[in-house]
Amino acid sequence: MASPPRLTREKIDVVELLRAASGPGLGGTSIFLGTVRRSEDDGPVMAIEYSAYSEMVESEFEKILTEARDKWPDARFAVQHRIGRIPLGETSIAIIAATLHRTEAFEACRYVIEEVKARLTVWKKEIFEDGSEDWREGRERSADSS
Amino acid sequence: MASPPRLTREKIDVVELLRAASGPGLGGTSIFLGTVRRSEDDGPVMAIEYSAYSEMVESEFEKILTEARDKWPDARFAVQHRIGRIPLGETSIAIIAATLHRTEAFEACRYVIEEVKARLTVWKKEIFEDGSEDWREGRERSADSS
Amino acid sequence: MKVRCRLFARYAELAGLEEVEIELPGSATVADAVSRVRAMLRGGELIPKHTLVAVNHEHSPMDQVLHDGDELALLPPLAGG
Amino acid sequence: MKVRCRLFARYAELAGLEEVEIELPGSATVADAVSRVRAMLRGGELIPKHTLVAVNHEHSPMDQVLHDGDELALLPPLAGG
Repeated sequence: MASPPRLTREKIDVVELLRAASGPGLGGTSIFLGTVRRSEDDGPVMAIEYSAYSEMVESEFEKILTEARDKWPDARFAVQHRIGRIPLGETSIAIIAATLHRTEAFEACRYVIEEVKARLTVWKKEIFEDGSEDWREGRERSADSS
Repeated sequence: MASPPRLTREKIDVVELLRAASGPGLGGTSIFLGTVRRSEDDGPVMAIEYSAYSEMVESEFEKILTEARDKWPDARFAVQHRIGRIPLGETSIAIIAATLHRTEAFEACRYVIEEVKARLTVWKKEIFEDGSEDWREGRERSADSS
Repeated sequence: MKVRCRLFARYAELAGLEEVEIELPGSATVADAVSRVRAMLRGGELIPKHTLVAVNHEHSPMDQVLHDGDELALLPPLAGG
Repeated sequence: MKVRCRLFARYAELAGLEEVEIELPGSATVADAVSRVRAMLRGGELIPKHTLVAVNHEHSPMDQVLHDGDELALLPPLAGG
Protein backbone atom coordinates (compact mmCIF):
# COMPACT_ATOMS: atom_id res chain seq x y z
CA MET A 1 0.00 0.00 0.00
CA ALA A 2 1.36 3.42 -0.95
CA SER A 3 1.75 5.73 2.03
CA PRO A 4 -0.58 8.70 2.08
CA PRO A 5 0.92 11.92 0.63
CA ARG A 6 2.40 14.26 3.21
CA LEU A 7 0.94 17.31 1.54
CA THR A 8 -2.58 17.18 0.20
CA ARG A 9 -5.38 19.41 -1.05
CA GLU A 10 -8.00 16.84 -0.06
CA LYS A 11 -9.74 16.34 3.27
CA ILE A 12 -7.51 14.52 5.75
CA ASP A 13 -8.65 10.93 6.30
CA VAL A 14 -7.56 9.93 9.80
CA VAL A 15 -8.59 6.30 9.35
CA GLU A 16 -6.38 5.95 6.27
CA LEU A 17 -3.46 7.52 8.14
CA LEU A 18 -4.01 5.17 11.07
CA ARG A 19 -3.72 2.22 8.72
CA ALA A 20 -0.40 3.59 7.48
CA ALA A 21 0.95 3.86 11.04
CA SER A 22 -0.23 0.49 12.30
CA GLY A 23 2.07 -2.45 12.90
CA PRO A 24 2.31 -5.62 14.96
CA GLY A 25 3.17 -5.03 18.59
CA LEU A 26 2.34 -1.33 18.56
CA GLY A 27 0.03 -1.02 21.56
CA GLY A 28 -0.16 2.75 21.96
CA THR A 29 -1.03 5.34 19.35
CA SER A 30 -1.00 9.09 19.87
CA ILE A 31 -2.65 11.32 17.30
CA PHE A 32 -2.60 15.07 17.04
CA LEU A 33 -5.08 16.90 14.85
CA GLY A 34 -4.94 20.62 14.18
CA THR A 35 -8.28 22.12 13.30
CA VAL A 36 -9.00 25.41 11.58
CA ARG A 37 -10.61 27.65 14.15
CA ARG A 38 -11.55 31.25 14.71
CA SER A 39 -9.44 32.76 17.46
CA GLU A 40 -10.94 35.20 19.95
CA ASP A 41 -10.06 38.47 18.27
CA ASP A 42 -10.18 37.43 14.67
CA GLY A 43 -13.57 38.60 13.60
CA PRO A 44 -15.69 36.69 11.12
CA VAL A 45 -13.12 34.27 9.70
CA MET A 46 -14.75 31.71 7.41
CA ALA A 47 -11.75 29.74 6.21
CA ILE A 48 -7.98 29.64 6.23
CA GLU A 49 -5.97 29.43 3.05
CA TYR A 50 -2.77 27.43 3.54
CA SER A 51 0.11 27.72 1.10
CA ALA A 52 3.45 25.93 1.13
CA TYR A 53 6.94 25.78 -0.26
CA SER A 54 6.09 22.25 -1.27
CA GLU A 55 9.47 20.78 -2.20
CA MET A 56 10.86 21.95 1.11
CA VAL A 57 7.87 20.66 3.07
CA GLU A 58 8.59 17.20 1.72
CA SER A 59 12.26 17.30 2.61
CA GLU A 60 11.67 18.88 6.02
CA PHE A 61 8.99 16.32 6.92
CA GLU A 62 11.46 13.62 5.94
CA LYS A 63 14.14 15.12 8.20
CA ILE A 64 11.77 15.45 11.13
CA LEU A 65 10.63 11.84 10.79
CA THR A 66 14.20 10.63 10.46
CA GLU A 67 15.05 12.38 13.72
CA ALA A 68 11.95 10.93 15.36
CA ARG A 69 12.76 7.38 14.19
CA ASP A 70 16.21 7.87 15.61
CA LYS A 71 14.75 8.72 19.01
CA TRP A 72 11.97 6.09 18.92
CA PRO A 73 13.26 3.26 16.72
CA ASP A 74 10.19 1.06 17.20
CA ALA A 75 7.70 3.77 16.33
CA ARG A 76 5.68 4.10 13.16
CA PHE A 77 4.56 7.51 11.98
CA ALA A 78 2.02 8.96 9.59
CA VAL A 79 1.82 12.69 8.88
CA GLN A 80 -0.24 14.81 6.57
CA HIS A 81 -0.64 18.56 6.10
CA ARG A 82 -3.52 19.89 4.08
CA ILE A 83 -3.09 23.06 2.02
CA GLY A 84 -5.45 25.23 0.01
CA ARG A 85 -8.60 26.74 1.42
CA ILE A 86 -9.78 24.89 4.55
CA PRO A 87 -13.15 25.76 6.09
CA LEU A 88 -13.56 26.33 9.82
CA GLY A 89 -13.78 23.12 11.77
CA GLU A 90 -11.82 20.98 9.31
CA THR A 91 -8.44 19.41 9.96
CA SER A 92 -5.30 21.10 8.64
CA ILE A 93 -2.74 18.67 10.02
CA ALA A 94 -2.59 15.14 11.37
CA ILE A 95 0.39 13.57 13.16
CA ILE A 96 0.26 9.92 14.24
CA ALA A 97 2.85 8.05 16.29
CA ALA A 98 2.30 4.38 17.11
CA THR A 99 4.69 2.79 19.60
CA LEU A 100 4.93 -0.17 21.96
CA HIS A 101 3.92 1.86 25.02
CA ARG A 102 1.87 4.97 25.54
CA THR A 103 4.49 7.25 27.06
CA GLU A 104 6.62 7.02 23.95
CA ALA A 105 3.57 7.49 21.72
CA PHE A 106 2.72 10.81 23.37
CA GLU A 107 6.35 11.96 23.35
CA ALA A 108 6.95 11.01 19.73
CA CYS A 109 3.74 12.63 18.52
CA ARG A 110 4.48 15.77 20.48
CA TYR A 111 8.02 15.92 19.12
CA VAL A 112 6.84 15.76 15.54
CA ILE A 113 4.12 18.42 15.87
CA GLU A 114 6.51 20.81 17.66
CA GLU A 115 9.14 20.41 14.95
CA VAL A 116 6.50 20.78 12.25
CA LYS A 117 5.29 24.04 13.78
CA ALA A 118 8.86 25.35 14.00
CA ARG A 119 10.21 24.15 10.67
CA LEU A 120 7.59 23.37 8.05
CA THR A 121 7.42 25.96 5.28
CA VAL A 122 3.70 26.54 5.40
CA TRP A 123 1.78 29.81 5.72
CA LYS A 124 -1.79 30.71 6.36
CA LYS A 125 -4.08 33.54 5.46
CA GLU A 126 -7.40 34.18 7.14
CA ILE A 127 -10.32 34.63 4.78
CA PHE A 128 -13.09 36.81 6.23
CA GLU A 129 -16.75 36.68 5.46
CA ASP A 130 -16.58 40.00 3.59
CA GLY A 131 -13.90 38.60 1.28
CA SER A 132 -10.97 40.40 2.90
CA GLU A 133 -7.83 38.51 3.83
CA ASP A 134 -5.11 38.64 6.46
CA TRP A 135 -1.82 36.77 6.76
CA ARG A 136 -1.71 35.11 10.13
CA GLU A 137 1.94 35.20 11.01
CA GLY A 138 3.05 37.87 13.49
CA ARG A 139 0.53 36.62 16.01
CA GLU A 140 1.63 33.03 15.72
CA ARG A 141 3.52 33.01 18.98
CA SER A 142 0.73 34.25 21.17
CA ALA A 143 -2.43 33.14 19.38
CA ASP A 144 -1.56 30.03 17.51
CA SER A 145 -4.45 28.02 16.13
CA SER A 146 -3.45 24.92 17.98
CA MET B 1 -26.86 13.76 18.85
CA ALA B 2 -26.51 11.18 21.62
CA SER B 3 -22.93 10.85 22.83
CA PRO B 4 -21.28 7.52 22.05
CA PRO B 5 -21.48 4.95 24.87
CA ARG B 6 -18.42 4.83 27.12
CA LEU B 7 -18.44 1.06 27.23
CA THR B 8 -19.14 -0.90 24.07
CA ARG B 9 -18.91 -4.37 22.61
CA GLU B 10 -18.67 -2.97 19.08
CA LYS B 11 -15.61 -1.83 17.15
CA ILE B 12 -14.49 1.62 18.24
CA ASP B 13 -15.28 4.26 15.60
CA VAL B 14 -12.74 7.06 15.99
CA VAL B 15 -14.47 9.31 13.49
CA GLU B 16 -17.73 9.16 15.44
CA LEU B 17 -15.87 9.93 18.68
CA LEU B 18 -14.12 12.87 17.02
CA ARG B 19 -17.49 14.31 16.11
CA ALA B 20 -18.56 14.04 19.73
CA ALA B 21 -15.46 15.95 20.91
CA SER B 22 -15.54 18.71 18.30
CA GLY B 23 -16.58 22.26 19.05
CA PRO B 24 -16.06 25.78 17.79
CA GLY B 25 -12.70 27.26 18.65
CA LEU B 26 -11.07 23.95 19.53
CA GLY B 27 -7.89 24.08 17.48
CA GLY B 28 -5.94 21.15 18.93
CA THR B 29 -7.08 17.59 19.41
CA SER B 30 -5.07 14.83 21.05
CA ILE B 31 -6.22 11.25 20.67
CA PHE B 32 -4.90 8.16 22.39
CA LEU B 33 -5.72 4.72 21.05
CA GLY B 34 -4.81 1.52 22.86
CA THR B 35 -4.45 -1.45 20.55
CA VAL B 36 -4.53 -5.12 21.44
CA ARG B 37 -1.06 -6.45 20.86
CA ARG B 38 1.05 -9.47 21.58
CA SER B 39 3.83 -8.62 24.00
CA GLU B 40 7.30 -10.10 23.63
CA ASP B 41 7.01 -13.09 25.94
CA ASP B 42 3.35 -13.86 25.55
CA GLY B 43 3.39 -16.70 23.09
CA PRO B 44 0.70 -17.13 20.45
CA VAL B 45 -1.98 -14.77 21.74
CA MET B 46 -4.81 -14.39 19.26
CA ALA B 47 -7.17 -12.08 21.11
CA ILE B 48 -7.77 -10.43 24.45
CA GLU B 49 -11.03 -10.83 26.33
CA TYR B 50 -11.92 -7.70 28.27
CA SER B 51 -14.43 -7.79 31.09
CA ALA B 52 -15.68 -4.97 33.30
CA TYR B 53 -17.54 -4.01 36.42
CA SER B 54 -19.75 -1.98 34.13
CA GLU B 55 -21.71 0.20 36.56
CA MET B 56 -18.50 1.29 38.19
CA VAL B 57 -16.79 1.91 34.85
CA GLU B 58 -19.54 4.39 34.02
CA SER B 59 -19.25 6.23 37.32
CA GLU B 60 -15.45 6.20 37.34
CA PHE B 61 -15.28 7.52 33.76
CA GLU B 62 -17.65 10.27 34.84
CA LYS B 63 -15.43 11.16 37.81
CA ILE B 64 -12.29 11.21 35.70
CA LEU B 65 -13.91 13.46 33.10
CA THR B 66 -15.26 15.77 35.79
CA GLU B 67 -11.74 16.15 37.17
CA ALA B 68 -10.39 16.74 33.68
CA ARG B 69 -13.02 19.40 32.90
CA ASP B 70 -12.06 21.05 36.15
CA LYS B 71 -8.44 21.24 35.07
CA TRP B 72 -9.18 22.17 31.43
CA PRO B 73 -12.52 24.00 31.44
CA ASP B 74 -12.53 24.69 27.69
CA ALA B 75 -11.79 21.11 26.70
CA ARG B 76 -14.21 18.63 25.17
CA PHE B 77 -13.68 14.93 25.71
CA ALA B 78 -14.82 11.69 24.18
CA VAL B 79 -13.90 8.32 25.67
CA GLN B 80 -14.77 4.75 24.86
CA HIS B 81 -13.58 1.40 26.17
CA ARG B 82 -14.41 -1.74 24.25
CA ILE B 83 -15.02 -4.97 26.13
CA GLY B 84 -15.57 -8.57 25.07
CA ARG B 85 -13.18 -10.47 22.83
CA ILE B 86 -10.94 -8.12 20.83
CA PRO B 87 -8.68 -9.52 18.12
CA LEU B 88 -5.02 -8.52 17.84
CA GLY B 89 -4.56 -5.19 16.14
CA GLU B 90 -7.95 -3.76 17.07
CA THR B 91 -8.55 -0.81 19.37
CA SER B 92 -9.53 -1.45 22.98
CA ILE B 93 -9.69 2.15 24.14
CA ALA B 94 -9.96 5.63 22.67
CA ILE B 95 -9.48 8.89 24.56
CA ILE B 96 -9.99 12.23 22.81
CA ALA B 97 -9.32 15.68 24.22
CA ALA B 98 -10.02 18.75 22.08
CA THR B 99 -8.80 22.10 23.41
CA LEU B 100 -7.93 25.58 22.21
CA HIS B 101 -4.21 24.88 22.04
CA ARG B 102 -2.14 21.79 21.55
CA THR B 103 -0.24 21.73 24.84
CA GLU B 104 -3.47 21.42 26.80
CA ALA B 105 -4.79 18.82 24.37
CA PHE B 106 -1.81 16.54 24.99
CA GLU B 107 -1.91 17.11 28.74
CA ALA B 108 -5.65 16.52 29.04
CA CYS B 109 -5.57 13.37 26.92
CA ARG B 110 -2.61 12.04 28.89
CA TYR B 111 -4.33 12.79 32.18
CA VAL B 112 -7.43 10.85 31.21
CA ILE B 113 -5.61 7.76 29.93
CA GLU B 114 -3.40 7.62 33.04
CA GLU B 115 -6.41 7.83 35.34
CA VAL B 116 -8.26 5.27 33.26
CA LYS B 117 -5.37 2.84 33.54
CA ALA B 118 -5.21 3.35 37.30
CA ARG B 119 -8.90 3.41 38.14
CA LEU B 120 -11.17 1.81 35.56
CA THR B 121 -12.57 -1.53 36.68
CA VAL B 122 -11.64 -3.50 33.60
CA TRP B 123 -9.71 -6.75 33.32
CA LYS B 124 -8.20 -8.67 30.49
CA LYS B 125 -7.50 -12.27 29.72
CA GLU B 126 -5.21 -13.43 26.95
CA ILE B 127 -6.67 -16.03 24.64
CA PHE B 128 -4.04 -18.28 23.06
CA GLU B 129 -4.20 -20.04 19.73
CA ASP B 130 -4.53 -23.44 21.46
CA GLY B 131 -7.60 -22.20 23.33
CA SER B 132 -5.89 -21.73 26.69
CA GLU B 133 -6.34 -18.50 28.63
CA ASP B 134 -4.35 -16.35 31.01
CA TRP B 135 -5.36 -13.35 33.13
CA ARG B 136 -3.01 -10.53 32.33
CA GLU B 137 -2.80 -8.71 35.61
CA GLY B 138 0.34 -9.25 37.69
CA ARG B 139 2.50 -8.19 34.80
CA GLU B 140 0.59 -4.98 34.19
CA ARG B 141 3.17 -2.73 35.71
CA SER B 142 6.09 -3.92 33.66
CA ALA B 143 4.54 -5.19 30.45
CA ASP B 144 1.45 -3.16 29.91
CA SER B 145 -0.15 -3.39 26.50
CA SER B 146 0.11 0.29 25.87
CA MET C 1 -26.35 -6.40 58.44
CA LYS C 2 -26.24 -7.76 54.95
CA VAL C 3 -23.66 -6.83 52.34
CA ARG C 4 -23.79 -7.85 48.71
CA CYS C 5 -20.34 -9.01 47.69
CA ARG C 6 -19.37 -9.10 44.01
CA LEU C 7 -16.36 -10.86 42.52
CA PHE C 8 -14.78 -10.07 39.17
CA ALA C 9 -12.42 -11.53 36.61
CA ARG C 10 -9.89 -13.93 38.18
CA TYR C 11 -11.57 -13.77 41.58
CA ALA C 12 -14.88 -14.86 40.09
CA GLU C 13 -13.09 -17.68 38.31
CA LEU C 14 -11.35 -18.79 41.52
CA ALA C 15 -14.55 -18.83 43.52
CA GLY C 16 -16.77 -20.12 40.74
CA LEU C 17 -19.34 -17.39 41.46
CA GLU C 18 -19.82 -13.70 40.79
CA GLU C 19 -21.89 -12.69 43.74
CA VAL C 20 -22.57 -13.71 47.32
CA GLU C 21 -24.49 -12.14 50.16
CA ILE C 22 -22.69 -12.01 53.50
CA GLU C 23 -23.99 -11.35 56.97
CA LEU C 24 -21.78 -9.15 59.17
CA PRO C 25 -22.02 -7.55 62.62
CA GLY C 26 -22.79 -3.82 62.68
CA SER C 27 -19.73 -1.55 62.20
CA ALA C 28 -17.83 -4.27 60.34
CA THR C 29 -15.18 -2.93 57.97
CA VAL C 30 -14.18 -3.84 54.47
CA ALA C 31 -11.31 -5.86 55.97
CA ASP C 32 -13.78 -7.88 58.03
CA ALA C 33 -15.87 -8.59 54.94
CA VAL C 34 -12.85 -9.64 52.91
CA SER C 35 -11.79 -12.06 55.70
CA ARG C 36 -15.27 -13.54 55.72
CA VAL C 37 -15.28 -14.03 51.96
CA ARG C 38 -11.80 -15.56 52.01
CA ALA C 39 -12.89 -18.02 54.70
CA MET C 40 -16.28 -18.97 53.31
CA LEU C 41 -15.57 -19.50 49.63
CA ARG C 42 -13.76 -22.42 48.09
CA GLY C 43 -10.57 -20.88 46.66
CA GLY C 44 -11.21 -17.77 48.75
CA GLU C 45 -7.78 -17.93 50.37
CA LEU C 46 -6.29 -17.19 46.94
CA ILE C 47 -7.84 -13.73 47.04
CA PRO C 48 -5.20 -11.45 48.63
CA LYS C 49 -6.06 -10.03 52.05
CA HIS C 50 -5.23 -6.58 50.73
CA THR C 51 -7.12 -6.78 47.50
CA LEU C 52 -8.48 -3.67 45.82
CA VAL C 53 -12.09 -3.08 46.77
CA ALA C 54 -14.95 -0.78 45.91
CA VAL C 55 -17.94 0.04 48.08
CA ASN C 56 -21.02 1.22 46.19
CA HIS C 57 -18.93 1.83 43.04
CA GLU C 58 -16.24 3.86 44.84
CA HIS C 59 -12.66 2.74 45.30
CA SER C 60 -12.39 2.35 49.09
CA PRO C 61 -9.83 1.68 51.83
CA MET C 62 -9.77 -1.54 53.88
CA ASP C 63 -10.80 0.22 57.09
CA GLN C 64 -13.97 1.69 55.65
CA VAL C 65 -17.03 0.85 57.75
CA LEU C 66 -19.80 -0.96 55.90
CA HIS C 67 -23.53 -0.44 56.14
CA ASP C 68 -26.50 -2.67 55.61
CA GLY C 69 -27.24 -3.04 51.90
CA ASP C 70 -23.80 -1.94 50.72
CA GLU C 71 -22.37 -3.41 47.55
CA LEU C 72 -18.78 -4.51 48.16
CA ALA C 73 -16.72 -5.45 45.10
CA LEU C 74 -13.46 -7.39 45.26
CA LEU C 75 -11.26 -6.23 42.39
CA PRO C 76 -8.26 -8.04 40.96
CA PRO C 77 -5.43 -5.74 39.79
CA LEU C 78 -6.97 -3.44 37.17
CA ALA C 79 -5.98 -3.89 33.58
CA GLY C 80 -8.09 -1.50 31.57
CA GLY C 81 -6.99 0.49 28.56
CA MET D 1 27.09 33.85 -10.22
CA LYS D 2 23.36 33.45 -10.53
CA VAL D 3 21.01 32.58 -7.68
CA ARG D 4 17.35 31.73 -8.08
CA CYS D 5 15.42 33.61 -5.43
CA ARG D 6 11.93 32.47 -4.44
CA LEU D 7 9.39 34.43 -2.45
CA PHE D 8 6.45 32.97 -0.53
CA ALA D 9 3.18 33.99 1.07
CA ARG D 10 3.20 37.63 2.21
CA TYR D 11 6.59 38.30 0.64
CA ALA D 12 5.32 37.17 -2.75
CA GLU D 13 2.27 39.36 -2.31
CA LEU D 14 4.40 42.39 -1.35
CA ALA D 15 6.69 41.99 -4.33
CA GLY D 16 4.03 40.88 -6.76
CA LEU D 17 6.21 38.00 -7.91
CA GLU D 18 7.19 34.53 -6.71
CA GLU D 19 10.60 34.17 -8.25
CA VAL D 20 13.47 36.32 -9.46
CA GLU D 21 16.97 35.53 -10.65
CA ILE D 22 19.71 37.63 -9.11
CA GLU D 23 23.33 38.10 -10.15
CA LEU D 24 25.86 38.21 -7.30
CA PRO D 25 29.65 38.35 -6.97
CA GLY D 26 31.39 35.08 -6.03
CA SER D 27 31.42 34.31 -2.29
CA ALA D 28 28.33 36.43 -1.69
CA THR D 29 26.35 35.39 1.39
CA VAL D 30 22.66 34.99 2.06
CA ALA D 31 22.71 38.43 3.69
CA ASP D 32 24.11 39.94 0.49
CA ALA D 33 21.38 38.30 -1.54
CA VAL D 34 18.65 39.49 0.81
CA SER D 35 19.99 43.09 0.57
CA ARG D 36 19.93 42.84 -3.20
CA VAL D 37 16.36 41.57 -3.25
CA ARG D 38 15.21 44.25 -0.80
CA ALA D 39 16.78 46.96 -2.97
CA MET D 40 15.68 45.73 -6.37
CA LEU D 41 12.04 44.81 -5.79
CA ARG D 42 9.16 47.19 -5.35
CA GLY D 43 8.02 46.65 -1.75
CA GLY D 44 11.29 44.82 -1.08
CA GLU D 45 12.14 47.06 1.87
CA LEU D 46 9.13 45.55 3.67
CA ILE D 47 10.92 42.21 3.77
CA PRO D 48 12.87 42.17 7.07
CA LYS D 49 16.66 42.17 6.77
CA HIS D 50 16.77 39.19 9.07
CA THR D 51 14.08 37.15 7.43
CA LEU D 52 14.08 33.37 7.64
CA VAL D 53 15.76 31.84 4.61
CA ALA D 54 16.39 28.46 3.06
CA VAL D 55 19.13 27.53 0.65
CA ASN D 56 18.41 24.51 -1.54
CA HIS D 57 15.52 23.48 0.74
CA GLU D 58 17.54 23.74 3.97
CA HIS D 59 16.93 26.29 6.68
CA SER D 60 20.14 28.39 6.59
CA PRO D 61 21.91 31.18 8.48
CA MET D 62 22.40 34.68 7.05
CA ASP D 63 26.17 34.25 6.74
CA GLN D 64 25.99 31.16 4.58
CA VAL D 65 27.99 31.52 1.39
CA LEU D 66 26.03 31.03 -1.82
CA HIS D 67 27.04 29.20 -4.94
CA ASP D 68 26.09 29.53 -8.56
CA GLY D 69 22.74 27.89 -9.24
CA ASP D 70 21.60 27.89 -5.61
CA GLU D 71 17.92 28.26 -4.82
CA LEU D 72 17.43 30.87 -2.11
CA ALA D 73 13.98 31.10 -0.53
CA LEU D 74 12.82 34.06 1.56
CA LEU D 75 10.39 32.76 4.16
CA PRO D 76 7.86 34.80 6.15
CA PRO D 77 7.31 33.61 9.73
CA LEU D 78 6.20 29.99 9.46
CA ALA D 79 2.62 29.16 10.31
CA GLY D 80 2.15 25.49 9.53
CA GLY D 81 0.14 23.04 11.52
